[in-house]
Amino acid sequence: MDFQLTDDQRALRAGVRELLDRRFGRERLRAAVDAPELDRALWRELGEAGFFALRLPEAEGGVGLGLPEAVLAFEEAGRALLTGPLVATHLAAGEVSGAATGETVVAAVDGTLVEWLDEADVVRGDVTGAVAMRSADPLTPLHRVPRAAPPDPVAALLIAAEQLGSASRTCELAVQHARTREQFGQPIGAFQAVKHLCSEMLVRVEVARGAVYAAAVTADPLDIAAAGLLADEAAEHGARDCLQVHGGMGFTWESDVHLHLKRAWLRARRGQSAAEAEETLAEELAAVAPGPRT
Amino acid sequence: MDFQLTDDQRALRAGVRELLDRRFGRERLRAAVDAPELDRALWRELGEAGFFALRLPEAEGGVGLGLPEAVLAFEEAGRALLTGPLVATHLAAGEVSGAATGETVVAAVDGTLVEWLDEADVVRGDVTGAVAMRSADPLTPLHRVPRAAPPDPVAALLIAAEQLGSASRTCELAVQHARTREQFGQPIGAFQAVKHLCSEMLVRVEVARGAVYAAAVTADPLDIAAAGLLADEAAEHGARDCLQVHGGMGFTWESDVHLHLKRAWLRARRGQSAAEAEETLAEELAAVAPGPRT
Amino acid sequence: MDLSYTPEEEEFRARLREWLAKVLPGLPPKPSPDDWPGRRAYDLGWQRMLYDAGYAGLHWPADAGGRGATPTQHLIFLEETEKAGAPYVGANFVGLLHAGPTIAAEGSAGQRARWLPPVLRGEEVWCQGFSEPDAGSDLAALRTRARRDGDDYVVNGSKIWTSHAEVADWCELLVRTDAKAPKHRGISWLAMPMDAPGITVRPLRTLAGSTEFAEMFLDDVRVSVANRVGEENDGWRVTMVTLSFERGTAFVGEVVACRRVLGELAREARKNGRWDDAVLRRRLGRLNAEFRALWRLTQWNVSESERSGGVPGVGGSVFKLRYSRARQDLYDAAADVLGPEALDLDSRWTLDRLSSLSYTIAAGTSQIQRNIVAERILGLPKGR
Amino acid sequence: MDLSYTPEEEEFRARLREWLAKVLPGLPPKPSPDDWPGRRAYDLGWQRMLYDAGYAGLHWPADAGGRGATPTQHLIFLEETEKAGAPYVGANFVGLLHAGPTIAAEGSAGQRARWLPPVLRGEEVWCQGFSEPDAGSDLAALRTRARRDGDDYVVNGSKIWTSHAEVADWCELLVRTDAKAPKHRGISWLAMPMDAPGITVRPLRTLAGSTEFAEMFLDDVRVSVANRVGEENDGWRVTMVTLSFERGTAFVGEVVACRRVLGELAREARKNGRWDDAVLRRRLGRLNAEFRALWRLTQWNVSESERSGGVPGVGGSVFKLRYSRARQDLYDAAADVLGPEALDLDSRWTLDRLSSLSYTIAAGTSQIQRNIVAERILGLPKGR
Repeated sequence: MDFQLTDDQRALRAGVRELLDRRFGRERLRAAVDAPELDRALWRELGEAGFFALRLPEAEGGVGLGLPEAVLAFEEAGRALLTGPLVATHLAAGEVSGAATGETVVAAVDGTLVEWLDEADVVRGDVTGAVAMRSADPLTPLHRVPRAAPPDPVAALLIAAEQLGSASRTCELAVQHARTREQFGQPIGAFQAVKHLCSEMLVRVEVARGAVYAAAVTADPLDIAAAGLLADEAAEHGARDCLQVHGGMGFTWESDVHLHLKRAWLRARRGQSAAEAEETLAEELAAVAPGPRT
Repeated sequence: MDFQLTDDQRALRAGVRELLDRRFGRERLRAAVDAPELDRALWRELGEAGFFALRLPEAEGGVGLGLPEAVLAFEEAGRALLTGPLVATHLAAGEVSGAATGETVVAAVDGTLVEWLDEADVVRGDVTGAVAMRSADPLTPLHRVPRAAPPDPVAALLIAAEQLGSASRTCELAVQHARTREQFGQPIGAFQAVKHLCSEMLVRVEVARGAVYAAAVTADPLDIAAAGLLADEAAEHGARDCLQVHGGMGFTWESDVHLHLKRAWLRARRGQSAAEAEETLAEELAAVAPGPRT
Repeated sequence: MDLSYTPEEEEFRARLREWLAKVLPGLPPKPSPDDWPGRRAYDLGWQRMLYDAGYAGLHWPADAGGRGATPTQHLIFLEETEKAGAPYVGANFVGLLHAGPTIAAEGSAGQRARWLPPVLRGEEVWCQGFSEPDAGSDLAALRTRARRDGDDYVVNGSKIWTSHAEVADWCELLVRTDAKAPKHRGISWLAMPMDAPGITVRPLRTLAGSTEFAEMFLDDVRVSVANRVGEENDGWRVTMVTLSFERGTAFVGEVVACRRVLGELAREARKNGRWDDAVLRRRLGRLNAEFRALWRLTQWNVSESERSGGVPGVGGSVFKLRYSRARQDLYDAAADVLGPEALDLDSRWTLDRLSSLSYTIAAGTSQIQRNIVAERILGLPKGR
Repeated sequence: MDLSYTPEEEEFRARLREWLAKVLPGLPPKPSPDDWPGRRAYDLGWQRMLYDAGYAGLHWPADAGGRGATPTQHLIFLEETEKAGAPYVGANFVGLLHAGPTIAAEGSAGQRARWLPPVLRGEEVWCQGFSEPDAGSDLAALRTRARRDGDDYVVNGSKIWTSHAEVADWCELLVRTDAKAPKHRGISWLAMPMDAPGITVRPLRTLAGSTEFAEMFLDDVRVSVANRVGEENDGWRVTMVTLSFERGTAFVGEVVACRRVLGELAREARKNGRWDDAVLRRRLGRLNAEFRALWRLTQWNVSESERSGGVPGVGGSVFKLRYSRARQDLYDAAADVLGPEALDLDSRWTLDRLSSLSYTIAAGTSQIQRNIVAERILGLPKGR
């Protein structure tokens, strides 16, 4: 057992982070908030970097890696608030022509939601009767469709990875703010109330990380269900606490905190619902035969 | 509207507190922990003080007061951790001979539980098949019965009043400890972590107080359901937080904190269940006709 | 403990209801949220109607032009106007609830005569210049400074979270007049005319996308010394007098509104099928208990304040701590009732959910409120 | 990221399972909780069996007589012994997990030879004399003092929360040897023989009604200077070395046990009908997610510690914060599954619920753990 990142995995993570820092840094992010268009040059660059073809076999022109690597890449995407139908295009690699390389933008029905419907080249799923919404997440155009698509476990896992990345980022943002913002003559991070908020944020991140990474290794639907619950909790609660630590400054449109919160809310409505995940996990408990488990 | 205690109500509360301080102070309480017997002399004294006959009309030899006064008396009982089948005997006043005066000790079936069955002179409800339990509350002997009795709203309210008294007391105990216990060179109550635990305890107490007192005035089953939920929360959560503030010292048998916690757990299993209360309160919401409420 | 209203209170309620039923249908259409001049006119118009009907400054003392109503009458007023769907206090908020009461309590006869009647009659709008970018929770750390120059103060600095700044006539402004004094002792309270040269107002967009607030930049703004209320450097105390005017009635309308929303949520859940989810249904049931209790706590606090002659306790912190969380819980539950629709800004409750996020931050964060409860009510020691 | 075990690890597991299956049926009956001599004999007997089978001191370094096993092997050992229902470490806890590793790291050759083998062979029991009534969270504020007198220290003071004091041979004792030094710099670490005159042990009853712990009163107890491990006044560092021996394995057996309990709860709920309560059922489902994640976090921490050669991080605080709450949530859920039966001390889980209350307090309260996480992991500043 070696439940830690390999050197290759660390390098992959660093590479994705570097790419996103360079191509989707804060300035680009804020520009996207003002004009949420899909950046096709970036999309092709993601394609070239293997973001979409990551799990496609090398024989088919892919990178030939697995779910753990995909989870690390999507964690970085969540951290950077990267926009676009990332999960749908990633899942379409090898199935939809041009998806793997980022030439084709693929959207998909996820529950009763479709992200980036108008901007996509290909849409998977039944979008008959799709209605545009004024999206609460300013970075993600949304439509609703009347007929729900069943949740896909791999999609759920990649969404959980994005939630993990966002949770990890809001923890960092809260800590940065707490170390620099002074009130009552000292950094607010010196106050236990703020300290303890930040500590609990980290605890939720680390617990979710264990669950998400393990689900990536096992690809077990129960592990994925658990990962989804814990990553949603870490992302939603983390963004709320990050807002609380930022106080009034976090309540402004110029702060990035609300972008994390709104995306976290959106992601929590994608994939499997919390109710379904909890019921699945409960069912397993009752089904296990008595006696020592192996 | 004058939703405050009247002078008479204040005097009543002070009187009950004085009686309990004198007759069921800390020494007596700890003696009762070691030997949980029903103190019949005290029972008669409670009877003489009108504890049981409080709501009985003066024409029938009672005090002629109402539910608000009963709630204040039971709040004091909860505060002092007074032992015995108080609610059952109070409810039996005027119906069971000697109950009003404290000559007769009356127990009753409450859900599937009976407190003080062996010690009671009269038992109300069907106790066929009663089985003794080793009670988690060292101050309350318990039996279980196979046939559940339906919850009585007045009993539920008086239990909520006891929970309120206990919650209020654990808040006081936590604050007392936090003001005197020193660690790291200062009273632990100077640390925000402890301060904020105590503040939230008080908030739960005051919210529960509003609900319990209002239910005493209106006797509305929905108000009583709400009072039960909030008083249970205040008592259980309060005792837990009180324990946390006390640290290791609260974990000893000699501390009174666990007595409040165990009794709070016991009371929460009496009367209406949280699930029933929540369903009742939900039902009301959906039933109300649209439009402005009056 | 009496929850019934006296015949006088019932009569007050009945007359108010009757009046509301008569005048509300005739109100002009509500202006759009971005139409600041329209909002000003609408809110002042409503205030004028209240004035004409004898409801203006209900809770103000009679010698300030108010009606000297009891806290209970004020509670009834807020409850009934909310239930009837009357306009909110809106642009009149600062004038009626902060600046006005301050001037009534601390101003000279001339100041009272100049500033109070226009507030009551719906003729002038006030805004508040307290918070600064670097003085949030630590309000007394404010740095906007006022230098004495003859009969004027010359003010430089910036303020934030100012509502209605675009359309206000006056700003109740806290400035530092003694930089060397301990931070609470070098502050003065000024009434700044909003048409003075040197004031720049910039809308501040919140996370909900709205521009309810503004930033205000002050560059050599001249304010007459005659516009100072209270002594120089005594502004902190003067301000605290204002804040302590709170008589338990701050959230009456909101609690009434939350209870209405909760019922709407339940009926919506019945309609869209989410009522079958026992977890959600019981959560709504618990919220019913929560808001019933908050309503009772409001009545409790109002009665307490009535007994003490309107002098409030610190019970407001207790209430705000619980209410701010309950409001957020309510709108989180609303999102679960709506489901994916909760991601639609055009859906009911979505914007309210976003704005609910400010409740644990604005007007004293929950962390600050817990300190207040711990130190001022429970008597726990201050940290070193 | 690899969750599969190496062939060597699998072989280690298989051999262990085989051995456990062979020896566990032949164990003597468990002594009652009050039978301290019986518990001592039982626990030492089990330790002797481990020793004979080559499992004693699995995680100790080889030069201290241990097996030098990897953290992963230790994880497997703890997992398998728990699953097989093997005896707990019991009376051997302090010897194997605190005093022993301290002596192995900091003791002289003579001290290692004297004290380590009897621990591994199950011949001597150690207890811990760290906490004091007035030094709880602030352990370094301890006041038990040791005065040098020739070749002895003369010790006076009192200790609390000492397990197995009644049947221990030795106590790892922290004493103050320099009252004038800053509190962390005047402490020494002594091995005190429990048969020394002047030691009074008094059982300490917990809220669960049990007497797992004791108070210890020390009245002119003479401890040879030769029994001091490390330099005089260097005891705080010596002790911290012990505490840092944690390699992520502290709660392995408990997490395995919690997952078993959770399954039992679900099946019990199915049986008694409470499974039909969706709120309770989904709560159990969420606890399943919780304990799955805690198991993964354990594997993560163990792998991290394996990579770093057994040097632990502060991740233990993160784990303990979440685990202690999860354990309390688990037993709260158990009480709701049991219903009124949860008030019966003879019911399953009732005593475990009571003892779960200590988890957010003992070995560093959750408040202290949050400080550690904030300051040592997140780098937030210390308060003034």
